Amino acid sequence: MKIHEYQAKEIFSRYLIPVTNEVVCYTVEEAVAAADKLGLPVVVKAQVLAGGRGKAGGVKLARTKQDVPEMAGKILGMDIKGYTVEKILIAQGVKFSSEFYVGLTIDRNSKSVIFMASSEGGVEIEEVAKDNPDAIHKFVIDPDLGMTPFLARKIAFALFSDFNLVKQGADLFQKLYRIFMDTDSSLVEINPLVITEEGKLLALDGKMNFDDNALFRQSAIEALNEPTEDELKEIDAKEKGLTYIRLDGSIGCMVNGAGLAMATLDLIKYFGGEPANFLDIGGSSNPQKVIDAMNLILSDKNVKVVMINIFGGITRCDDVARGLIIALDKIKVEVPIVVRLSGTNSKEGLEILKEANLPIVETMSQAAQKAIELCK
Amino acid sequence: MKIHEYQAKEIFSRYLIPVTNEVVCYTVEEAVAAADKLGLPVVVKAQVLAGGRGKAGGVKLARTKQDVPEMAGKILGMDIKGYTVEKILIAQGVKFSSEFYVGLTIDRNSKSVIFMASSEGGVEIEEVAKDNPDAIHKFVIDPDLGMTPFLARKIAFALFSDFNLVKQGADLFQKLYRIFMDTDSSLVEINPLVITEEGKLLALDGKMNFDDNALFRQSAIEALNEPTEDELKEIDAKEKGLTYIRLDGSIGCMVNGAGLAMATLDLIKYFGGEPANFLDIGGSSNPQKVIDAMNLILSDKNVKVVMINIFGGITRCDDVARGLIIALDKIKVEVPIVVRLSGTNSKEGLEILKEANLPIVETMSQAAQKAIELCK
Amino acid sequence: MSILVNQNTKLLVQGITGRDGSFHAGKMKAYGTNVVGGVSPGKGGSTVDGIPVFNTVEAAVKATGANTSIIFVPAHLAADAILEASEAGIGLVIAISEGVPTLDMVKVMPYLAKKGTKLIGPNCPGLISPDEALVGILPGNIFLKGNVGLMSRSGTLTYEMVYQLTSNGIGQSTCVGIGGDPVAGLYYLELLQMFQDDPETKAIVLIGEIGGDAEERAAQYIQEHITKPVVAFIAGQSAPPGKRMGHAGAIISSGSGTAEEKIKAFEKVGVKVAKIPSEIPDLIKQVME
Amino acid sequence: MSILVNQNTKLLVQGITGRDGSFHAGKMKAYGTNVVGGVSPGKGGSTVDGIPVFNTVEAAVKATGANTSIIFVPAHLAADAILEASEAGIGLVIAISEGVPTLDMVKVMPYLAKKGTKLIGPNCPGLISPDEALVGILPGNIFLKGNVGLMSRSGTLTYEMVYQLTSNGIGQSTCVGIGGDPVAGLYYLELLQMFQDDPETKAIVLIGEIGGDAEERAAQYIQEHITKPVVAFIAGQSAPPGKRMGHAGAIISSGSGTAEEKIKAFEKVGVKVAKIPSEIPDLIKQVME
Repeated sequence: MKIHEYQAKEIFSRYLIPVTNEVVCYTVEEAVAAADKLGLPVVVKAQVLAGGRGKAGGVKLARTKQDVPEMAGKILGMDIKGYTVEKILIAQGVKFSSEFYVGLTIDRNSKSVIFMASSEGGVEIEEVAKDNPDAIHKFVIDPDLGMTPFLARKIAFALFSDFNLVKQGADLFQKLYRIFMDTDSSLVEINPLVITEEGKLLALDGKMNFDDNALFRQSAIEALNEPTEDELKEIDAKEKGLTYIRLDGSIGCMVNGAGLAMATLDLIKYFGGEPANFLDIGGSSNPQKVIDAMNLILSDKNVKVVMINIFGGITRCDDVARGLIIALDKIKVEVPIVVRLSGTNSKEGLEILKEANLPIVETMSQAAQKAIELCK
Repeated sequence: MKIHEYQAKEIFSRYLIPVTNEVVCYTVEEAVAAADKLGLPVVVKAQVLAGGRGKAGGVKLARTKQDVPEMAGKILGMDIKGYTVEKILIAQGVKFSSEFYVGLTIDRNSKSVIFMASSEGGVEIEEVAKDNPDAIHKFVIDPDLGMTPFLARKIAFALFSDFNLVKQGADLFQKLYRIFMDTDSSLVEINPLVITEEGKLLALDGKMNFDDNALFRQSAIEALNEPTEDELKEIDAKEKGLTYIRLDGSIGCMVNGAGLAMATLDLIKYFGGEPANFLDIGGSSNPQKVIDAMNLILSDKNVKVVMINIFGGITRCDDVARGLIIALDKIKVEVPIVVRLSGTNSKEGLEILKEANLPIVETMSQAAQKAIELCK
Repeated sequence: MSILVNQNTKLLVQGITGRDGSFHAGKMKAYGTNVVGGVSPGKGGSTVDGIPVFNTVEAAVKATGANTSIIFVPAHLAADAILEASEAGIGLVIAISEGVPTLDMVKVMPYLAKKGTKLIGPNCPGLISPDEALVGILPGNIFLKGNVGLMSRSGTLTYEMVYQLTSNGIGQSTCVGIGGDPVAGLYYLELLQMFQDDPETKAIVLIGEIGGDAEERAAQYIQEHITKPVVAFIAGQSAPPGKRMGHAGAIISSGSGTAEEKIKAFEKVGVKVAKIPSEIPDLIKQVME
Repeated sequence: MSILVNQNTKLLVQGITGRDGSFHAGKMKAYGTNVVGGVSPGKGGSTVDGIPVFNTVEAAVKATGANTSIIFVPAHLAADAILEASEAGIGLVIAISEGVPTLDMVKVMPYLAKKGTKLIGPNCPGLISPDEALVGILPGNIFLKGNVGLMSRSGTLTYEMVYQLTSNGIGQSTCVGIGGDPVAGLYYLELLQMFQDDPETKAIVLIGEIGGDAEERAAQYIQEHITKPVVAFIAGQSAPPGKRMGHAGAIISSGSGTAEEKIKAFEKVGVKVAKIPSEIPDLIKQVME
């Protein structure tokens, strides 16, 4: 789960990390009022849950009184990577000398939280990682110790030479780690972290992502969620035990297991087709799931054929078959269906499907090819 | 640092551990009113910072209306191990089936927090430890894991057979550990923990001691401190960098280092004398300390002679000597003084003392014997 | 021989009274796995499918001598269940539970290292040494005893691969589903080494996914330490960037962790990579000659 | 030979710019200890008594190859300083700081175990191998090189004992002040074993205190593992029950941890116990014959 920059900075503030003075605005009028209050210059920043706002023209510096309504008007309603800008942040312009990057995330290799810091802040950190990997300092945090004062100091010494900044940094990094742990984050970033004219560290931007598996214990974070329509569909699916991601093709897919689902999409592409969705019906054998899954697939009007690829482990094939029969009975399915069923109770499952006169193939490859054929 | 039973139970309550309904009272009138409110029977309990209240007659069950003022009157003002009872607890009488002991403390051997549990609650746990050590279950808590749910359950299964009690117990034990860690405790005890008629666990009594070294970060706990006059003297001494404990003899002692101070007392006793105090002037070499120490010793009117035993490590002998000269200049010392000085800068120190015409001996044993002699 | 589980495995099922736990306890027992006990707090003294149930792992280990444990408890209790098994001296823990918070696993790992406990999962289908022991939710009937060691980040895709192998008469020494979570137990490197050291294993199949750099690291490890032939497959070749594909692991962001990069890394060190699952049997036959 | 510190010791002083740190850094250097550097955040680049100061232990280790560190920082920062030394690869840490919260030490211990770092203290005077290295606040002039290993929970009492030994011409291999805190690093058992294994040490002096059961455990350990002669002294024989005597350790409560019990435990296993400090030299002479 992602949240907006202003929400991340509100959390930072609660932990006493200094952030820019700023106001969230939904209209041009609000933006003008905010700029009046904060004083010029201000930065107008699109608040969308997508990266690369700057490149897309979603961040502008307003120097004059006229700039504010003009820029706010331009950015509000703008489309950035499929997200419509519905709110903007009016942030006080700050004079600063240097820009740093600091961030926390999970490191799969050390199986720990890792702190990343770079004096090359202000740009996409992925680009720094590619062009100049040595410019990113990485510190693995021992899970038993957490962010100790000495580690925080060590990081700060790696970034700053002025001891006054080192002290501020060490304090800030410890707070940032506490935020990460307290909120079950998967990513916490400040980019850029700047040194103001007064010699103070300040978070100019903020980013936080969260572990979806931990939201059950993070109700305050979950309350910040603003899913898009596509995401709402995905969330709705998730509540039904399904993982659904809409894609652009015409072959609807119903598969059990993420890996097999991915391999199914790969196979469809390999044989020249275009999948309409990723849909993992997961590891249980509830007939209702198949009905929900079929409804979900057919809600996409691009779907011209449905390919069902089930390999039974925890999911029993007979349950899938039974669910399918019930589903087809309840929903009017006007597109052809290709079914491939193997694994636990596959015999019983195939038996059931045969009775219902559904087209059955033996292998994944056959299923994909058949689906592509039926699509034409 | 110790706190009263009612204070410990207030902390328990804050962590949602069930405790008896009870009221702290300072007068008989308050006690009667409290009993009226709670309903009979009530238990009248002396609140003093000493163990063995029950044996001393400081805990009584009041069954009738008349019992309450009588017992409250008797207990208020009572002396228990040198402590005057200034407040009593009027606690609602509770019917219960079994009594358990649970407690947390520091285990020096495993260098961890240890959880102790016994189904032989209600009595002094030290006696259980002596008579039936197997009746006490001990669980070392991994500092990195803390009190995990599974460990709390394991402890609860060791005490209870009813799963409903196991669940209550596991929950309670986790809370108790959190209290221990959050407050820098050195001891947290519930004795007895009982099962009420309704099948609920309830803390009938509570005890908490705290790590003096951690009080600097436990202001809420420190605020509960109620030192006796002797302890105030000790605290005052501590603030001056001295550790002072008043004893009953007549030989005032000024020593640097706790071990050497103890050995000095031992030596005085060994040669037939009685020390008036334990006084460790600690590991620094500030002349003011010697003055403070001398004042402290002489504030005890039983002191007939002062024995100074300094072995210089971090404490420099010349500083001690200089402090002594200044002290003797400022304070009218009417009792004889025996001085023994060795270690860092002892030559310089002895030089200074010689000039001031102070009696000097060479060894600890000589000093002790000389002091005893001067005492007669 | 085989790796990790075999006829000496004495299995405990944590969460045995739950829906999945009881179902698969029965399935594993039916397969021939030595399921010696189950754990379910408050249900101690009862039985499930003839398997005795205990209140704590410690009691179960004491009574049964269990050396392996499989975990079916709900996700928010899984970390505690893993720790309980480790503390009780279980040497190998398989965590099936799906949806375990990542930071729970981060906190568990140092303790397992300290106790020397091996973990597989969470969010994994378990493992099987055909005809010896099935410890997981895999469909036993599709496996065939033989000489191919298999490891995979995906569940059903593993079955698909095994099905292809078995259909072609190629048996398996041990098949391990390592799960797709960001922080998990045994991974490619450890398993590659175990297969390398296992005399029964003649060739290795590695099934990867997009996301992370575990496959790239595996490729490097193979070059440095593995002399047995390895064949690979990477799922997610067609996945659009930035989309999360069910497994926490399977997410591509800004040009790292793509299938293309992983395939390149394997091919660079001489590991053959199947384009589609059905190519695996042929590749295995080639390398085993 | 000697134990723990010797001519190969390369010492770092954490908190070198403080009052005690700078004073004793100079004293240790004057004694001949190889003090290679100091640590004081924000003071990196300066020097104290000619000793270079660094901002972090890591930087200091990198520049100097330090293998031992002594800690003089204020009590509430001591645990972090110990961890910093351990993390930087220091093998032996001596914590002089007094008044460290007990739970800070509880949390530090598992990390030291994991990293294999030896700790002495906190709240201890340090240790000395006469004529080789002084790492602590002990007055170097009272020690004499020789064959008696000494360990003590007390500071000044140790000096007293050493003074008695030296005055009687009995030298020491290494003298270790282990400190009196409830949770501390190396204790009797580990040091007994080290002295047992040290060819230079011919006899051992153990100075104990009332409180806890460390002396009783030491007695048992001596019986089982130590063949060299041991002589003991217990301070606090006259202490009234329930009184705290300065050291957190020195408290007697309800009949356990008394001097009487400890003396009995030692005598039971054949360890001679001095009644008063001045008996120690004679006892040592007896056992060394």
